[in-house]
Amino acid sequence: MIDKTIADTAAAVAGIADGSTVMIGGFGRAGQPVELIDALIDHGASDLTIVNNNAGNGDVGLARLLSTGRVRKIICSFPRQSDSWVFDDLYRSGRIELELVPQGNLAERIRAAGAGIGGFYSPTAVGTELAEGKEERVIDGRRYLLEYPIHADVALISALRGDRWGNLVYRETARNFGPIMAAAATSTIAQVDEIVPLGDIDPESVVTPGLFVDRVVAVGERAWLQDGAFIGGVDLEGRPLATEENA
Amino acid sequence: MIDKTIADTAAAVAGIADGSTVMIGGFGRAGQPVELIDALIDHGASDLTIVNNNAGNGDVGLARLLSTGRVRKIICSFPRQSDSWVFDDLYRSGRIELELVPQGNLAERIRAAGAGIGGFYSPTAVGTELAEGKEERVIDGRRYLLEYPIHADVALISALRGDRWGNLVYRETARNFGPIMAAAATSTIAQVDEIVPLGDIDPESVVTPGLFVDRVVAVGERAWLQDGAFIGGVDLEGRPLATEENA
Amino acid sequence: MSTRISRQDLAARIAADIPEGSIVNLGIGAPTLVADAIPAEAEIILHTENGMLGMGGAPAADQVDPDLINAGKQAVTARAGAAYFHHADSFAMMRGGHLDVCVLGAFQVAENGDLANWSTGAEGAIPAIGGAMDLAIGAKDVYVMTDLLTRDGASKLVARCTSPLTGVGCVSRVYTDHAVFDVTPDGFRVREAFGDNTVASLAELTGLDLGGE
Amino acid sequence: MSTRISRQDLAARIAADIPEGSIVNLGIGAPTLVADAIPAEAEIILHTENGMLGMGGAPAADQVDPDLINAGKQAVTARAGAAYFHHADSFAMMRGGHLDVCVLGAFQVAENGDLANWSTGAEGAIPAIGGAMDLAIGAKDVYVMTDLLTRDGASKLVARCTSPLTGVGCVSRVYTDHAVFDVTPDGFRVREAFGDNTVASLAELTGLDLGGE
Repeated sequence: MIDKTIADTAAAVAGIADGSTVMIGGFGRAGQPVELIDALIDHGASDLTIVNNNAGNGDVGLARLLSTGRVRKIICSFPRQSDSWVFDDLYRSGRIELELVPQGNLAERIRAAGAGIGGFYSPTAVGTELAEGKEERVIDGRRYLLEYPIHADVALISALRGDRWGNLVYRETARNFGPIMAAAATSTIAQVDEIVPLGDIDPESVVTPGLFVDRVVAVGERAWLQDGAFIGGVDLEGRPLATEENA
Repeated sequence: MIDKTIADTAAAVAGIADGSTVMIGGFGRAGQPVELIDALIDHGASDLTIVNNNAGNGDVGLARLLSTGRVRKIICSFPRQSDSWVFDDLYRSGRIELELVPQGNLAERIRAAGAGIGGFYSPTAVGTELAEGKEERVIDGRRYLLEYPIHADVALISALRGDRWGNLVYRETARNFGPIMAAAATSTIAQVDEIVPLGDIDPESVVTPGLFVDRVVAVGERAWLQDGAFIGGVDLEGRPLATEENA
Repeated sequence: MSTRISRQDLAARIAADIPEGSIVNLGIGAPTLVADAIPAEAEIILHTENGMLGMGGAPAADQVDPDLINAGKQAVTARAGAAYFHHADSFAMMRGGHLDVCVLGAFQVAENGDLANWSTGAEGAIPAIGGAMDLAIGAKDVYVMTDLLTRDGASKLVARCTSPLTGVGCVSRVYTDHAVFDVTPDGFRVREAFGDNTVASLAELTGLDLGGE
Repeated sequence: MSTRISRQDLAARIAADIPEGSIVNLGIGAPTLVADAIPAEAEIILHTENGMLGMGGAPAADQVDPDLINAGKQAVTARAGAAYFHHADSFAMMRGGHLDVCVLGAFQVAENGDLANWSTGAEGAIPAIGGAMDLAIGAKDVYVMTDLLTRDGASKLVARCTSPLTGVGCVSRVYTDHAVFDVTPDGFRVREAFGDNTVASLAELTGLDLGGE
């Protein structure tokens, strides 16, 4: 019998080695596997490279992991946020390396890793300073840049429900990076609100088929869904949108 | 109000021009938009390039279209089947051009067209005669071939249910090429068994979001689902599997 | 003398220019105001790059759902007909040319359509791109929504961008608090001047040739 | 003298070698017999490249559903825990290295692991590849299931393939009606000889050095 369910988050993250590249799902806090990140902090792995769209919010989850000093480098598209003070401080003091990747290239490079693509020609960032050092090619009259896949040792993701084969479904926009990171990592660990019996997930609606998932751990209903801390966007300069001073 | 529903298949295929590249969904007969193909035959467009995994089965659907002589070229992965006599005859007598593409490259090239990728390095077909004329590149010690997207003017696909925004869900393995062809074509026409009110399809389970679809036409329950003609596989040499003489 | 319209009025002006049935992405910041300016009954389908089509307006305070947010990480709702998808599929929509319009903020727009909106290039600033570079190359029409002038009075419409580029030759129209400008092969042309602005006064403010005799 | 086992027995031999929990793709033709040889209670997850994981066996005659087929276009069923997906996702699984085992038919296998199974190269034959080239490069282990000899008595195990290649150096093991062979850096090695076959007799049949003294 295949049973990928794991009793607790500590057991789920056991074995993550120092120096690992760890993909962490989520866009801002939606889909961020906060409970798994907390377990990773307790686990103590260091010298990590983190792949996430952002660079942490507030003092929880990814931000708390960054604050431990165990992250050597972060690969992301949008570090600057109204509540990214942990990252901001590390970056300004030169204690963390940043690889800035346009969000679509980030997603497509992760997808390429899972799909066995060796590289691809992307239309994004042509003619910008992020094109520096990249191979450019004109195809059918349009300019493209060669981009390479981003592989990871581990992916930590958050989903709504899972079964013992590792099949997952997500909730609303919390789906974001989970499905592509699951496919791009050697080992994928998913926290879910709930583990359901095999066969309860409609085969037409499975978003991440179980072959991409190695461990599934139930964390129950996420308390931080209710704490009100997730609201509020940022403007072009990363200031809270409520502040109307910026154009 | 957005309303992509069309009253009948003749109106749905109106405007397909001579010389078009037409993607046709389906793997064998599962997912093949037979009613739309019939309408295309009545419509009369000629000098077509067809993209499909196969090259027709029996005397219906794609096979019937081929028999009209209006298909100049077919791009597919597996033309040879136990019941592909229409294609076989055209091919052997030099009346149709064949571009043979490994199935994974076919799918990924179609996906690349929809995703705005200019080209990608594929691990498939390296060192085979299908690599001839293709650019090879070694990335991280592995050999890859450069493949280009396949775009189409029109996609004809078959889904289970659709709504007036063009959102689609499919049924079982009839999903196959529909979602990626819908994204790769300038104009996508979907036949569905049933059109349902907007909001009836669970947003978590939409497979093809409506922005990829231009026209939706209901064809009712497909009679050919019941006719028993779809059963029976083929062996390596394309003979019916029931025939036990081949290894 | 009236020379500027409010940001809300500008959002309404943009909303009025977007045809029914369009697929539209609104960048973070001021462009999100356009969502509120679209009539509830209009079927304009909003795409948010974090994974949704058919985004609706802000929820009532007691309906806020942290799993349902837009690209600016603000709470939103889902309309009937919505669909969720993952990030690669979401950016495939964008990069594959399936969006009709996007509305972005800007630091600078050049008369050749170049856009700079991700970094002022200031020392010590933390860079952040998000989806702006993908939107810039992906949407059929890239509209910019911005004040015409910076707080220091400099024109954001320029002959050549000095800030780092987001995209090359991508902008088709610029909606500012003073006027609406089209990007044409001959440079900016005034589509509509608000209040007392004229082509001549706008040319003076921007220091650009706007084609006025 | 017994020198061959039946195709059903060979399928059972292959099934017995596949560990519980494996993700397995069975090529069209003879390899589909392996599905029937897997015990119903074993949780081996079958992938079919036309878009399904968790494929089950053949349906009862009155349960046949033309929308639910395998890569050989035969009617199949879905197990609890199954998932459907489109073709690009399906081949991403394969090409991304997520399948543990695939079982393919063959015209020829060379002692360096090269596989030829899509075209005999015969004049006038209609070529067809399907997913074989993707399976050859994608699965962690590529097993071949075939008769050892052609109907003309020629060995399908060869020093170098003369038929057009499907994949380069991809085969790890060959299950034939006479014996099971591993592909090693030194060429084919007999893993198990059936009935009265010996390394020496197999070396004679194939004309290959099989490492027998």
